[in-house]
Amino acid sequence: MEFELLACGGRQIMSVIAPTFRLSYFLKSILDNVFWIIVLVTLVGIPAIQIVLFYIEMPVINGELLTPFLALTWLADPSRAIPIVKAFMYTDFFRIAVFPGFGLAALVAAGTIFVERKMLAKLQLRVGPFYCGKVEGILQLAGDGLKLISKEIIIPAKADKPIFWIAPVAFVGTAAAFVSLIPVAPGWVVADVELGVLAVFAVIGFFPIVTVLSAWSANSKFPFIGGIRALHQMISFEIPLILSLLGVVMLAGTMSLTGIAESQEFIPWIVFLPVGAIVFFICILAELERIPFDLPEAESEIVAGWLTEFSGMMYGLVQLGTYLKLYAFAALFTVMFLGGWSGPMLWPPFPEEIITDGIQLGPITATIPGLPLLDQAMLNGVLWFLLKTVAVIFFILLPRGVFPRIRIDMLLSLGWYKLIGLSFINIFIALALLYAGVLGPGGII
Amino acid sequence: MYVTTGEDEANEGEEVRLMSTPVPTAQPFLEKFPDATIISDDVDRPAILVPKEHIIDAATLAKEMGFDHAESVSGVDFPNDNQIEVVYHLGSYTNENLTKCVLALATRAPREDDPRPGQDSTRLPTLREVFYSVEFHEREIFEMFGVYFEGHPDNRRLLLPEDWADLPPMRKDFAIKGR
Amino acid sequence: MGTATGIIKALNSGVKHLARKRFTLRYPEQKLKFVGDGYRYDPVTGVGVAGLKGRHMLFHDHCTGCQLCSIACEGVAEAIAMVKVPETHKQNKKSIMPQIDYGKCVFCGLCVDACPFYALYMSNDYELSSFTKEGLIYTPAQLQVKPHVSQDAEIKITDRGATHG
Amino acid sequence: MTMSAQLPPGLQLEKVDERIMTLNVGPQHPGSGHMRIIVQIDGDYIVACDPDPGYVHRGEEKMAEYRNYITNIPHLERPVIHDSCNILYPYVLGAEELLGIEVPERAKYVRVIAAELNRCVYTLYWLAIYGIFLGHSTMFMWPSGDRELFIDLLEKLTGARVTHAYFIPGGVRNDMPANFEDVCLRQVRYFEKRIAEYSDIFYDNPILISRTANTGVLSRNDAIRLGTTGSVLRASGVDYDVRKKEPYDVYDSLDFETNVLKSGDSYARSKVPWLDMMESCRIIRDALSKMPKSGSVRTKLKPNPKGGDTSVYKRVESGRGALGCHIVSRKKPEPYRVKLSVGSFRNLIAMPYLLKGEKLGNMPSVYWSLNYWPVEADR
Repeated sequence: MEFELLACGGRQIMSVIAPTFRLSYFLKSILDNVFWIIVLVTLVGIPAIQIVLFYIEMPVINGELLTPFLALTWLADPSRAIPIVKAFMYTDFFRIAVFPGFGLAALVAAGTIFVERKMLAKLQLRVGPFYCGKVEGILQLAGDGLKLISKEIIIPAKADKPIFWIAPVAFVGTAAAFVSLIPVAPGWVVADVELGVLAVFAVIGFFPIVTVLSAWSANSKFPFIGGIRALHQMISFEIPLILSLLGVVMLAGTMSLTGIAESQEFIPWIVFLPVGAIVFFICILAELERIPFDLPEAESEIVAGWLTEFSGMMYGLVQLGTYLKLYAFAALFTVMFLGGWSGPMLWPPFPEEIITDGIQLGPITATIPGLPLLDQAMLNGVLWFLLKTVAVIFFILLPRGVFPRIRIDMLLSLGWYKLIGLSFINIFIALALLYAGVLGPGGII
Repeated sequence: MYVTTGEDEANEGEEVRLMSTPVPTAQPFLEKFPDATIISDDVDRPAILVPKEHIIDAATLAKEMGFDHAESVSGVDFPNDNQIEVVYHLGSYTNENLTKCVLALATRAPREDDPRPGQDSTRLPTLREVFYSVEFHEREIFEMFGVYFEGHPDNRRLLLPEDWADLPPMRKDFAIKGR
Repeated sequence: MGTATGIIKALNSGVKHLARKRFTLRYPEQKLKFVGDGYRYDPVTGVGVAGLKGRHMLFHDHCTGCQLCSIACEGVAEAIAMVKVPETHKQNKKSIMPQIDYGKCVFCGLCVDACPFYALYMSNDYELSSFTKEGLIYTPAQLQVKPHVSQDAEIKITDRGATHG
Repeated sequence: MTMSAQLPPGLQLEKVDERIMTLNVGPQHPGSGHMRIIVQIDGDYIVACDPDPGYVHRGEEKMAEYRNYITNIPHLERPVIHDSCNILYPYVLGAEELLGIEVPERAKYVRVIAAELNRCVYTLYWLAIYGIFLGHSTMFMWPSGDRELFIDLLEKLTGARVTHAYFIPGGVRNDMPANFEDVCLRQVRYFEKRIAEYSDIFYDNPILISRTANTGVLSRNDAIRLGTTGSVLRASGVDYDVRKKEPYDVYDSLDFETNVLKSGDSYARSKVPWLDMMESCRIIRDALSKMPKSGSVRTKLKPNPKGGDTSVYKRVESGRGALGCHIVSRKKPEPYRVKLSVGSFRNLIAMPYLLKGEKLGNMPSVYWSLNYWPVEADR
């Protein structure tokens, strides 16, 4: 019997816990890895290099067409890399992935999570994350992300697996699409849509679909109830959300988000339309499923609502999507009511010699000409925009420490009776201002 | 809120009366049930042992005297007498004179020698019709002592696991291991 | 408008607490200060002396091996076993002393109440965790050692809230 | 029981049972505690509810039959370790009557102080869970932190943070430490200021009021009929507190009041324990001032005391209501039978009764407002 056990190498028999070590298996595993690496490089890597070399149009920098050879020489000489970076910054990919798009939003989202935890801890007389990262637990989020990635992903046995897999990705995708519509500074927006407000609502309309799909595909009771609650909540709050913005759209005379932001260069609309701002803010809280409207995730009633069956990084993706959404909504509030990037010039002007001569970089003395990379107005706009957005995020986070969760019937009656009524009042205020000739296109102010 | 109370009988609305009976002793029970035994005649803690045929009548009498709820129902196993005693501790919220008083209304049921699960030969009439509050207490006595309460609407197990297939654990012949 | 006032009051109360002192004991760095050197018992008067019921202290020169602590523990946790000790004392003819298994002990202190010879006390040491179950069993020689404790944090109450100073 | 009769007019259907979904709330559910509530819901309405306790049943009553009167003490406090003094109190009172022991006057005051401190510890813990059940995380953290004040006091007094084993037939185990009075007064005074701050963020919070008011209404008649006790009873307008109605130890000489609210809903049930905590602070201060400054705190016991051939029923007011202890003695060192009649178990009967017809969102608040402690109910 023992001979049999050894003969099959501890592979087929379940009861053997540790397989016996064999040099041949070890070598085979190494060869396997090498084989797959070669296969992948041949099938993916070389075609990718070829595409880059022969099909992608390289930018023309300083009168020279950028070839891979030139790019490599610029890598050797740091001062010559600046034009490449500059060229890269004007590509669409940079806008989508890094600056006004996903990268900035993810950064703000990460900051939001950290601030939320520390602020909530302060309010609750706790310490919050403290030990991870030496300084007030600044690396706690990274640790949590690492933990989520390393966790096993468990799929319910009777789940509709393709939809269940797609749901978190679709959620993050929808949130990123929402982020791409937000203008951060004059000219700095991923997708400058003419009918920006409508586009925003079109994107928001995807969230309940994703939620219900994931809840339904999990094939479990608590996600189902949570998904139905989320559907009720998001749909019933989308109507006052849209209606509350109508006043701004009427006064600004445009539906483009950039245009709306530009229209409030001197006075933000919140001064004239406070009712609409309040309604919009409450709707944001409800759309974001934040306390006091976190019914779809009410843990004491329905475990974790529609997130119950998500595990590991799937849950992490949903959380990432949630915080991207939070940033996007806060940014939308800033653009619609607080005047976006407009504000007095705070960014110090660049010194003359930097613009003309460039920067001397330390001992290497690599002069970097052509600064500023980003002009003063743009940096100032981003500063103001982020300041206002962070303030809005603070007010979105604060109720979590102060209010309990409300009930679904209270939520629906709030959405359908009170907020819609208030948003109509807001529209009438806007119309009155418009017809009195105070505001709007051709108004006094 | 469209439903405030659940059971149908709750909707009838019992009149809670403030009665001013004198501080009771166990005497009224002895007058009505001559075969009852008075265990204690204390003013605050009267205790009566009533045969099981009269327990519902005795409980009704107690309710008429002003005891309106059961504080505790405890069972005591007496293997030497071959009996199981069930003690209802009745208290009063409404009668001002009885607030200090806890009436111990006890009754005894014959105890079978070999109690097996499923064979509930130790039977007592339930007091749930008189005192609604004994419902869960009687369920506990049922599983812990094997006393089957006839007429109880919900004679299921409460605390023990569903697969308990041993003696009722609070009986004296269920011994703890190592003791 | 009552609702709006209430909401504003609640928000105000929340924001006010952002400036309060945090009421948290950072355990490994701070340790709470206790009264005295642990729970004692005076068999003459029959009254104990207040103190933390932590790990026991056994005074070998008082222990007579009477097993009263072990008997007291029998109904509670069965944590005390009497074991032979190599040393010989005049009062301890059988040379047996209590050995305590802290995997079972519930720190009720009834063994201290049972000891009529001032031999068994409790100390302020409560950090008894061990990687093995055997490490939780304290022999009479280990119980004899006076624990070294540094506990000084106390609740301090100031105008800006209470803290563990 | 017809289910369609329970539903609102629009929902009455012929085949209503096909719409019913059964939810197992617990024991691994974050909103249940150590018990299971089998809830049947139709849409958002609960049509039936069946509480299923027993997941933490440990047979404390059976164990008590095998141990003598003293060694029972660390065991019998286990069902509610947060309220361990109060759950021992009726047992100790009963044992004293059975064994015929007199208690020194100072010990009675010390007992009252320990019991009231313990009531605050329990109530703060309860309140914390109530907060988190309503999704109010601050109300979870504040009481959990302020509980430290009382745990600290109890630790100074008894030597243990939760399982004190402090009461003993004949008094208490040890006397107060030297400067306990000053520390106690200072911390209790701070706590009284602190607890007033709960009102802004929790009890006067309009969202909380609209969430819990008029839900799970237990009328006065039903509260009496179901035999509920403690804060549930007092929230329904019945002025019954064992400390007042049948004062034990020195409660008759202390100055305090019972808090009675009329409405009988979840809000009132959650507010009564909060008001009780303020009364507890009053009691502690009053007891500290009226206490004899010196004297023994414990009557010495015989080594293995035996009770008579009788039985006693003693009761006290614990954090969860009247707590009775029925001890039957048969001339042995061990009690023949110990029965703990606990408030949680008595309030459990109201749960299916109140939850029927409620919305699912009200389930945690109604459930926890019943002041139900699963571990104690299971014993």
